[in-house]
Amino acid sequence: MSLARTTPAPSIFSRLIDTGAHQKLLAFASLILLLVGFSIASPNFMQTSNMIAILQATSVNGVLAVAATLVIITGGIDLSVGTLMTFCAVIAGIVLTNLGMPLPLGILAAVGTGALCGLCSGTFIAKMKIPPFIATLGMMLILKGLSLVISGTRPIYFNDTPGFDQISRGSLIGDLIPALPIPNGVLILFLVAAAASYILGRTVLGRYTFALGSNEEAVRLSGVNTDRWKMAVYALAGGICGIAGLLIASRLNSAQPALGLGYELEAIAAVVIGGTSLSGGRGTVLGTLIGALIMAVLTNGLRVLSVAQEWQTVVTGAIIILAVYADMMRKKKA
Amino acid sequence: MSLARTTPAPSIFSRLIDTGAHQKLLAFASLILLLVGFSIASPNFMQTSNMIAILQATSVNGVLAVAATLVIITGGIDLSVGTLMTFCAVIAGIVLTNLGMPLPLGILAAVGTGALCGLCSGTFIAKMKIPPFIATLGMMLILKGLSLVISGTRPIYFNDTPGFDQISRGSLIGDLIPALPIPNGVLILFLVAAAASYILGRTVLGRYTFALGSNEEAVRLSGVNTDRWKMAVYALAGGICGIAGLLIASRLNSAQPALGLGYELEAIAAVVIGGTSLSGGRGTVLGTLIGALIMAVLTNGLRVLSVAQEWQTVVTGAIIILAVYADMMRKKKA
Amino acid sequence: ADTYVPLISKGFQHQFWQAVKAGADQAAADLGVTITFEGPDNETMVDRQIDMLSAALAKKPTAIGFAALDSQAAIPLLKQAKEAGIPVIAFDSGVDSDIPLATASTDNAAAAALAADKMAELIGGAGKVAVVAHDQTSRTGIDRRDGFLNQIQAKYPNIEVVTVQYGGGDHLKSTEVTKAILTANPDLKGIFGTNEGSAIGVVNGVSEMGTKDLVIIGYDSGKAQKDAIRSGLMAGAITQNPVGIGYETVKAAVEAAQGKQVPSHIDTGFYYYDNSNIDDPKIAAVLYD
Amino acid sequence: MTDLVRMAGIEKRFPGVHALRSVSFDLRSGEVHALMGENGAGKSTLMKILSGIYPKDDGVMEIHGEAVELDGPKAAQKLGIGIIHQELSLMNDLTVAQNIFIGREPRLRFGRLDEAALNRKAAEIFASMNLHLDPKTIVGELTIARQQMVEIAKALSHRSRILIMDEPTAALNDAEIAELFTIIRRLKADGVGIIYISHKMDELKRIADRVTVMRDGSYVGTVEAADTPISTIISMMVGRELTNDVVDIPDLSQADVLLEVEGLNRGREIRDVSFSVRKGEILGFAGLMGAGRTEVARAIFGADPRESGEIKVHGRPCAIASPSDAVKAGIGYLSEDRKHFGLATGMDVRNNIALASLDRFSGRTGVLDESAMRDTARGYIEKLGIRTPSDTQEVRLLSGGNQQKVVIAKWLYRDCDILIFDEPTRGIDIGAKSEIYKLLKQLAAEGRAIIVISSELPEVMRLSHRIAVMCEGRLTGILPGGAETTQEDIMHLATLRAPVMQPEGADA
Ligand SMILES: Nc1ncnc2c1ncn2[C@@H]1O[C@H](COP(=O)(O)OP(=O)(O)OP(=O)(O)O)[C@@H](O)[C@H]1O
Ligand SMILES: Nc1ncnc2c1ncn2[C@@H]1O[C@H](COP(=O)(O)OP(=O)(O)OP(=O)(O)O)[C@@H](O)[C@H]1O
Ligand SMILES: [Mg+2]
Ligand SMILES: [Mg+2]
Repeated sequence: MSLARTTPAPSIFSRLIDTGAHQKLLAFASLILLLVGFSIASPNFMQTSNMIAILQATSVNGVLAVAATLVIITGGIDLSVGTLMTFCAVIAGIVLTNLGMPLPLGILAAVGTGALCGLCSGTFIAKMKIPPFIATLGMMLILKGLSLVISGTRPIYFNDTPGFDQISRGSLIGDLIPALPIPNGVLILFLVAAAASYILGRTVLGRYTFALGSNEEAVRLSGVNTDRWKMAVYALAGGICGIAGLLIASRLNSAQPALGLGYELEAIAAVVIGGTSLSGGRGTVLGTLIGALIMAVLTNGLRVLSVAQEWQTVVTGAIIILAVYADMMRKKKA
Repeated sequence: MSLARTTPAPSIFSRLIDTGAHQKLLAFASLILLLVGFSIASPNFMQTSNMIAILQATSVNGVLAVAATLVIITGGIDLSVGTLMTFCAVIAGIVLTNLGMPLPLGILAAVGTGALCGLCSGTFIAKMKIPPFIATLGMMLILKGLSLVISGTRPIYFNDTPGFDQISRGSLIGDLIPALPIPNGVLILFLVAAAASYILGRTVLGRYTFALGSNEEAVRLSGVNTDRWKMAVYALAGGICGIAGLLIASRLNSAQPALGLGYELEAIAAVVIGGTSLSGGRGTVLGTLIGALIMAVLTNGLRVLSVAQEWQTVVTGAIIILAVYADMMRKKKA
Repeated sequence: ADTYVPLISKGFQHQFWQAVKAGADQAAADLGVTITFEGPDNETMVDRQIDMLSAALAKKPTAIGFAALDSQAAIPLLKQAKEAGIPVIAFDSGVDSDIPLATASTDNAAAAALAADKMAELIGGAGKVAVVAHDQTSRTGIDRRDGFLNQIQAKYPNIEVVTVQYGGGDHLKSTEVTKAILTANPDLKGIFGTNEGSAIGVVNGVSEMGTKDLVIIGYDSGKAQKDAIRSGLMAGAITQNPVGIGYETVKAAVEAAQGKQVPSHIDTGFYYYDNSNIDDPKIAAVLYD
Repeated sequence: MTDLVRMAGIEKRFPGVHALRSVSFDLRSGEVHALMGENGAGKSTLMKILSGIYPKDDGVMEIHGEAVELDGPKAAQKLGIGIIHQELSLMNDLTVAQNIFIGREPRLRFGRLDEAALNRKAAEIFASMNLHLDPKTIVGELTIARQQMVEIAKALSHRSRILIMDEPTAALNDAEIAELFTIIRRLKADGVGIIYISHKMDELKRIADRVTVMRDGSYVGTVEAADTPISTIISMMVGRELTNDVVDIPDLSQADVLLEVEGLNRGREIRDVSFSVRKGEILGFAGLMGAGRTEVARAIFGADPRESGEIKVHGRPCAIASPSDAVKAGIGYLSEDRKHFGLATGMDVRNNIALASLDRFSGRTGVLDESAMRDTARGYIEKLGIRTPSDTQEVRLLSGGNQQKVVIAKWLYRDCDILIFDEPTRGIDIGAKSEIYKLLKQLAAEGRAIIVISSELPEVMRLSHRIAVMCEGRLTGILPGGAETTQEDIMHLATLRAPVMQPEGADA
């Protein structure tokens, strides 16, 4: 008992937010390092417009990565985030353009479809005991095909829905503070991240998300209906993918049914670069955001430097390894 | 847990060979089911030439899946199998076509390069403690870029190396038994699988592969140099990817430097469909072979039935989930 | 038995390939034959295309239409088709072999050279331009990129192509690529996007960055690209005749199967279109939404 | 007798914990040196330093008279130091033989394994231990007790000169313990030095030559086992005397029956088990290893499916298909395997205590009341004396006994009407044990029904109002608690293999 007061002990919540930030300071440092490096290498890099371009480029992948974070903390994996995003975008297109419904209904449809599909994956995993990799791989293929089927393999344009492109491209902040023309897409990313962080840190659902990843059997034997909570996590992640679908559709002012494959690996990479362990039980949304930013800065910077495409790939691979290595070194020291 | 006790416990070895075959009987059954189903649905499906086309289509993915199996049994993952395959093919192209060396040297170069790159990934993972997902994701990108760099983004053709295309396309068996024109590529797949199975079941390396995936810390505490063995497994897997590189290069009579992305997911899918757990410690090469065959039969069968391409994707996703579900049900009963 | 012609294409989901499919479907309806249309997810998957070709052969077709990702890789299967007496018609790009009886395609290099000429004309023969290409290794990607670059180099010494970057034909990636190019080159005069996805990405990137007075030349059509041309965001674009390619391929395949003589090369042509001629019936006929 | 080990001035700090403060210890050849102390005293940490798993922060260490610095487990192994870890560290997917010889597999040429020799050698070791175990069994399919035997076999196979046993008997029953002691005596005769850690005081007299006591990471003293009374050792450990109360059995004939189990069946593990527990009653479950007590508990709790049988709570039939149904019906189950089934080891103490009761800390919005959770956790840390730097320490960093206390706290807080405790005092020190006994009695006095499964007969006899005995999946009898039942009565029923015996007086 006397020991109890020797160290100030962070709670789960403060671990997520305060010390989370504290802990990530060095992952953050490698982000800063990249930013500084590119600024020196190219005078064009560090402009407001380019910084906003980078944030904008983070928005879709960032939202997907937040969804993936939730699932990965439970010890699962979600390969369907990319095609689910597309599927939700297509659904929004059908509802808004083909059926001519009002905008809020389209938004609801996209997010609802996402949650429903997530619930499906969750059911496969929790009830049918299919390994998450397979269940979400199957969903990835099913959704990819269905997007093509219901759209008739054609993009659906949102020209008849005025304001739809403002979801991602408009700037509420810019309207208030003209010097800070941060697009709504980025705002939405931060809102989604904050909400996810809150859910993870403060709610029962969040606590079970961590507990499931830590020791599912122990949670079950504590009398918790683990199946239900797991399904809830996948549904929540699916709903977030629905938001990503709205973001990408709004940016392209169209639902492109063939898009989305390959986005899952990028999202998972952002999560893991952000320090979340693939074996579950630990992770932070803030880390994921930084991970997604590292990827976006890297891609943008190399392009601004006009590095040849093939070398861009090589350098990206090497820097991802180095960034995570630096993080490992730091953790070892701490 | 409690259910497990009722079954007689097979040894690792018998698990791989005897009961392995026994256990897989039902995964095998869903393969048979697919074959029968397609045969009834289309008279064109069950032709010798189509069966051989299926086997041929399995060969490259099968060899990659065998490599992935080894890594997955250690509890790791290898996302670089596809681009490593391509990289090895390109190296073979450089050695044989650009440098004009004799065939055996080209083969050696491809397999050696694969093993070396695998060793690199292994070193990142074992020595630098980088999570396998990130280390091999980084390698995937690095190798993808390097393939383009060293090939000058152009395919390298093997027209000057007579006999190169025979590696995969020729048929030693067919020369002996004309009624059975099984291409060498398929023969090589089976040889690789047999060798991997032998290594897993009968050698020290195989023992540590399972042990690492089961409880790495316990192995380390037993005084085993776990780092070294882990690196060896990744190197072996890399060498096998080199063989896959030779197979695909021979099949296409060229090294296509842009190929390879996306192959990793298919390989991992075959492994998981084959019953190997992504959390490590258990798995069989035989299962992986059946997994790869299920995927190939499915793809081919749907094409032969002229199912619309978007529906092919949907059906593939659904059947993958169902096949694994059937396997789960069976295991539960047993 | 029924006349059955499978078409193995280079892609499936892109609107260009869907337009080819539409043309093929039209021909099939006109001629009373059955077709199927398949292609791999992206243009790097050479071996997957080979698998598709062998599945198509298993169906004992009357004739085959084939757009080779790599012309050499498919030769053994094409030989197999020849031995089985199945005529092969190449489309989109040729096959280095004498097996295909006819090739229905666009001269991509010449089309891209036309884009270069238009670009030069619109920026006044001098200044910096960039290329957002869809692929670094595929035949169409290489031909369009090099057709453009070679023409600029040969004829317009005062124009500098500052960078060629690749967005994989993905709308979103091409958008980000464009924005990075604009950041690095504030004084850019024009961008050439080498396929529909790239061209739309360029338009998106330019409008998101708010850049004015930039000459954008696109490739292929599609609703978004047509809208951009009408609104003046895009100066103009090259269009091929994908519907024609699909139609001619099926037609040639059917004729070849009936033992008729088919022309060895069917050039389906290409056009430059802009705000002035976009509604011209001749142009409108080759555009797709 | 020569000194095999001499450790002096050993220091070890973990973040927030000063685990060892200038500890001394020595071991002679041919002796059994018991290391005693409360949970978290630092016993396991000291032994991990001796076996090269943790580096020491300060101090000197001599092995065979020479000063050494160990840089890993391999170095310790080379010096002839073997260890049986407190927490099982086996590879569950490998066979028993493969586990025992990991790193030392008999090999043929070219790295091939000699599986036949491997199994033969394992079988020889089992024979020398009088253990009936197929070397080809997969370890994950064994019960903890058997896994513990495998750990022992593994340590023996090293033929170490210095053998550390960290709570080897925590999961063993009396017969197995006797077997282990025979082995220890044989090793002693060969001049092996054995360090023996246990919380079972009775074992001291039976096996130990000397006893070293630690408290709060400090060295307290070393005494001769033969001429030191147990009470002295206990007071050295806990710093006070403990009173030993006897069970007094309340008259419960008028009390309501809380739990009724009728005709419970599953395969060969559970065969027609029926019994009932009344409000305020403590029902003990005795039996040999593998008798099926854990299986019965898990089946009642819905953790495993059952083939037939009815469970009535408060006299009403209750459809229990999952643990969450059971908890809703007011049944709690503390598992015997805390690591796999009891704890989310990556989470902190606070959350593990709250794990079964998060609904009580959240309103309808699902937002958690973190400060209430903290207060609850701190309350139990105080009440059970859980040794932890704070309530936000990750549970995996606690000592084994303190982890067990965390699981107990979880179920105490959940406050079920019916509580099933499976080996509740496994790995718990003598002081805390009597605290837990007091708690169980108090829970019963408050009107709950308690089932205690224990492999320690003295524990069963000291706690139970009635004692149910199982053998091979059958309930072979229910004996009254108190002085009238002897160990022999229980052992008779526990080995009663004939199926003719009907469980008597399920309602007695
Ligand atoms: N890796 C670690 N990190 C932080 N603290 C630790 C670590 N290992 C042990 N401790 C702490 O060191 C103290 C001593 O632990 P140790 O495991 O040696 O106790 P013990 O005497 O073996 O107790 P028990 O009888 O419960 O097994 C405990 O307070 C424990 O919480
Ligand atoms: N190694 C084993 N292999 C197969 N079956 C076993 C094994 N060990 C135990 N069993 C079976 O499991 C059943 C019950 O075991 P259980 O663990 O429930 O017993 P228990 O009385 O709780 O003993 P313990 O003291 O070990 O916890 C018995 O039917 C027994 O035959
Ligand atoms: Mg201990
Ligand atoms: Mg038990």
